[in-house]
Amino acid sequence: MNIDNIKKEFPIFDNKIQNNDLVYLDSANSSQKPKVVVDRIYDFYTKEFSNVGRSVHYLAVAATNMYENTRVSVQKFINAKDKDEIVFTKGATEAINLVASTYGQKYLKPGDEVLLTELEHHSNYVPWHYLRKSKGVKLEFADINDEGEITLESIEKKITTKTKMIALTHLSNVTGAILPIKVITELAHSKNIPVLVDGCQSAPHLKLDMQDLDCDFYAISCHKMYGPTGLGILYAKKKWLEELPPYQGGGGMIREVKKEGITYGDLPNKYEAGTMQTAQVIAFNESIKFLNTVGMKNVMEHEKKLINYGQEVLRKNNSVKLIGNPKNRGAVLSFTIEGMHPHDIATILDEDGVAIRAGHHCCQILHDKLGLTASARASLGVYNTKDDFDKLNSSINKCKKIFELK
Amino acid sequence: MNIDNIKKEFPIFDNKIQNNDLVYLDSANSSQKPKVVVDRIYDFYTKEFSNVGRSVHYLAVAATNMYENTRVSVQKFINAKDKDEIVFTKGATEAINLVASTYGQKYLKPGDEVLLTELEHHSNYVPWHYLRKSKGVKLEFADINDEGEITLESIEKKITTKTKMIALTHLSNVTGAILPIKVITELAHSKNIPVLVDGCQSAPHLKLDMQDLDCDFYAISCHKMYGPTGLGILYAKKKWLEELPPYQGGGGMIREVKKEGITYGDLPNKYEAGTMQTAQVIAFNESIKFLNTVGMKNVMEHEKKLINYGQEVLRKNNSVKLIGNPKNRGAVLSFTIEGMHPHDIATILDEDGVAIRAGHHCCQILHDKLGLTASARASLGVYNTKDDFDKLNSSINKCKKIFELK
Amino acid sequence: MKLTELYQEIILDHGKNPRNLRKTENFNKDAKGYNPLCGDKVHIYLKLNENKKVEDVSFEGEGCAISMASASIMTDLVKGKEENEVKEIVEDFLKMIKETDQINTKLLKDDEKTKLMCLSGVKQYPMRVKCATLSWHTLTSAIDKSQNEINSEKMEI
Amino acid sequence: MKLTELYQEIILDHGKNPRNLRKTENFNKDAKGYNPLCGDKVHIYLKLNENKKVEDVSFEGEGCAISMASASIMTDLVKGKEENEVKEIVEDFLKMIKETDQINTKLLKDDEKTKLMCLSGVKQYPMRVKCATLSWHTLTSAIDKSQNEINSEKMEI
Ligand SMILES: Cc1ncc(COP(=O)(O)O)c(C=O)c1O
Ligand SMILES: Cc1ncc(COP(=O)(O)O)c(C=O)c1O
Repeated sequence: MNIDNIKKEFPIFDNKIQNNDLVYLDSANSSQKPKVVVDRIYDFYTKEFSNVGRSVHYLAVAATNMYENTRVSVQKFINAKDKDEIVFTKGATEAINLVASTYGQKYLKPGDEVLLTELEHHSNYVPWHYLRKSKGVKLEFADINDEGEITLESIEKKITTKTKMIALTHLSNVTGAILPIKVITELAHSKNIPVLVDGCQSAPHLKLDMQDLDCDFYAISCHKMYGPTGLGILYAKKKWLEELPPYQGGGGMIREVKKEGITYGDLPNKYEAGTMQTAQVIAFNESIKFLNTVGMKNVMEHEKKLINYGQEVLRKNNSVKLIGNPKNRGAVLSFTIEGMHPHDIATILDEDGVAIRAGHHCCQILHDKLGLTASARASLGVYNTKDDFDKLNSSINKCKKIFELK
Repeated sequence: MNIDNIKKEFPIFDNKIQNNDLVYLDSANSSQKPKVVVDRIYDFYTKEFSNVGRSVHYLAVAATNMYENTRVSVQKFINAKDKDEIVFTKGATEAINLVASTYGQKYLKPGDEVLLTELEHHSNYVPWHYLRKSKGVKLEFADINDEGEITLESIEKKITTKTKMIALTHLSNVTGAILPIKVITELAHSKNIPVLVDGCQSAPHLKLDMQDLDCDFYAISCHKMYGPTGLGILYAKKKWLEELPPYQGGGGMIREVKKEGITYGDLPNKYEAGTMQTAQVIAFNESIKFLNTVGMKNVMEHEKKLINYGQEVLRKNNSVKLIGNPKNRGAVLSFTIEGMHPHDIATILDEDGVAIRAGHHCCQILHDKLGLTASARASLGVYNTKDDFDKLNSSINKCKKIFELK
Repeated sequence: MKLTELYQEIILDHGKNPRNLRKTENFNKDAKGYNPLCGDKVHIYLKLNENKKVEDVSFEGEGCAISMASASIMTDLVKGKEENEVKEIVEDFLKMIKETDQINTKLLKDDEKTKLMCLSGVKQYPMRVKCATLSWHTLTSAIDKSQNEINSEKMEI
Repeated sequence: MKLTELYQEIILDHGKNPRNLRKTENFNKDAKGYNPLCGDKVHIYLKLNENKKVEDVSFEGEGCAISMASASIMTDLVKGKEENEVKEIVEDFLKMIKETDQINTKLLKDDEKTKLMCLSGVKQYPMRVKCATLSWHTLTSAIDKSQNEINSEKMEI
């Protein structure tokens, strides 16, 4: 599979969207799906469907095996030590809620601190915010620097003897900054602080190695990773999954149930209550296979080239102001245009089939800090090309004409 | 669409399963999917995919509208008063966890009682069990009678001045008993007790009317209702959704976020944190349309006839002992065979393509009460026929031969 | 091209140079509106006199051209109107945007109606309808809210 | 037909009339095993003498023919063996079921091996493998567990 004409693996690009070719620059929001993934869902539902883990008939056994195969694929993809460290969730949001809720319940006391960063997505802030109310925990925010980065120093500065958790993004969905997770984890562990990483924006774009990063928790959204909607992954070191209390309660996560009490099931069942996203998990194996076939190294090279080109093009356009200038930038370019609100930009771009996102991208704290209420964001997937940035740029020029900017 | 040859709407029956026609009697576990639903998923992913609610480009707007259309369809299907009373969840299990967690947090104190029944699925027990630990709440269980039913009287007997919630199933997934929810709710409300109904087994089989039942909460699993996996519904009266605290925190459920605090979004966003199951919600509209086209009255008649036939056939088979004998029985027939463990039955049936479930069906308390560790269960969907029960019966006879029973 | 319908001269003008973008002194009613999707905010200040007539109305906020223009035009048009008249105009505007494409109220002059109709273009852009209606809904909240309700939007700290 | 491979005479016999289905008096090691899927339970009781030899072994529990037969045959075979020998037999059995289809250990006689091989049919029924292995895993737990660990399965009340 050659990455240069990989668009053809994604059926959505075969169709015109309102008479335009689709220039999809909204992958940080959610990625498009390759045909193999959609086909797998179709085949599973039409030829092989059964619930997993519960019945002993043929279809149920087959489905259960396929479901567990995905767990192993994910384990290998992120180089986790053990397949039981992979828990399927509704999304990254649920994964982070799971950790905040169970860790908070068991380990946090009034006055304890959780250290976040100013880059965090609401999904990596609101779950911790709950602990302020329920547990009297304090939240601290590491400051971004002028380039929109979080450095080891900015983290170090905010660590106190009360810090009981560091929760931070791997790749900012606004500034595109890639955070130095490995050294941050080293520092944190030297002070006995566990680290949760929001890997939503990194998992589809970077080669991941849990054992190298050594973080305690890692949250992933499958729909941003060429997978189905409604599925996420929590990676957690086994000792945590063993020590933490269960999260949601229901069928499948128990060992024995009596009127007086309950014993919980083994890992990873303990954290997979109720009927899970059978079809989505099974289809996600194809997303992983797809990424493996392309090769994460190729993905990274391809996207690096593109993002450099994109920066070049937009920097030449003197109305455009890029947000952040991180040395190590992932597949995200956010910008503003003086005299135009991002919503107006997005609407005008849309008329040309250029799909970007406008708003605060669930990062109000960051936008506050930057003195903005909103920004425009172009974000990449494997299917993007330089041509997409050229089209973005010419649509931006159209914006300027309509708004009579120079 | 004629219910008598509706099997052809379900592609799975076009294929042989291990050289046999599939006799699918495991719909209480999860139902098969009609072609319209699978096609909708396929088309959405290949032609229309975007995340909802976040971007303003064409695909995002269209997806958002389709997503909200499903909410309205569900509202009408269950005759809820307001579309904002429909919250999408990961499954019924999450729906019940959501209520137990938020209601428990806000309203329950040590010594308060939650009244369940002996029929409850683990998903309607474990979430309440958590409140024993966190809140010092007591759990009570209404007793089943000899027919495997829960009556108004058995509920009334266990209500005390401490009862602060009644949580019970609408249709037992083991005995098939249909509970008199409306009168139970009347009684409960006369004592100011809210009622949560586990509607997993009723929603695919009964005509539902929330305003008539008048319960406070109703949990549904879409995958048992000819819909995609990974999706459930919580119906809750608006006043509850307004009064209860939010559940998971993340993107999409907030109004304004600052470092110091957060305001939450309006209903139903408040309870839909993070990227939701976009494709699944959109496809579920087709499940509802499918059921509307068939007509719930026809579904009920069809299944009533079948279940009567099934009982007749199995009663004639003198090794088979049916579990429960409720006057008002839904689409479930559980049974045991003296001298054979249900697992062995299921394995032998499977050899003939007859898919049933063996085990405790996530109802250990009920099985304890019945003096069983496991049972065999045949459960129905719209696609079943009398012929399926004949095949079940002849496979049971094969079991008896292998196990040398008479 | 549809875009020119949306971004008409008058919208761009009001968008760039919004009228009444300030805070009324001695306001006696106010309300805040948010669009959680994009972060747009508006804060409406109303000064009603003893006859419930709008003596002054103003707004603070930040948003796209559509939302700024909408707030700007709205505040211009309701000044001098009585509370009930304001409500009628709001209702008529919301109906126009969502359904009818027509301004029917007798409370506005023809040139005022024309101004409002400039906003009708958003109907083609469903995600942008909220931009156009935010300030109008907020005006309604300001009028309807009793003093204690206004505090109900307090942050959860 | 594969079913006859699974439900052989000997399995049905041990399934219906399990040997050692009782509770050893004065047992000094025990462990409980569950199959959460089906609710099957087994409780293994071991009495090791001072030389770590199995003086008696028994089980209580309920389950399908496969699991009862497996526990029955197992308890028969490990009686009189030393702790280390028991472990070797368990390992060999689990390997046979999951991979090799062969019993290699020299600790068993040929007719004993034949008995064990009767259980190899479950390999074709992946969901049933747990039924066959439950009592074996539980036996290992019983041997390995120190006295305090045994209590770790306490219910959360
Ligand atoms: C009666 C009942 N309640 C709750 C559930 C849980 O539903 P789900 O597993 O889809 O969350 C089920 C099905 O498993 C059920 O049958
Ligand atoms: C950085 C980041 N964190 C968390 C999330 C939340 O992921 P999800 O909405 O899939 O749960 C997102 C995406 O919305 C994100 O970009």
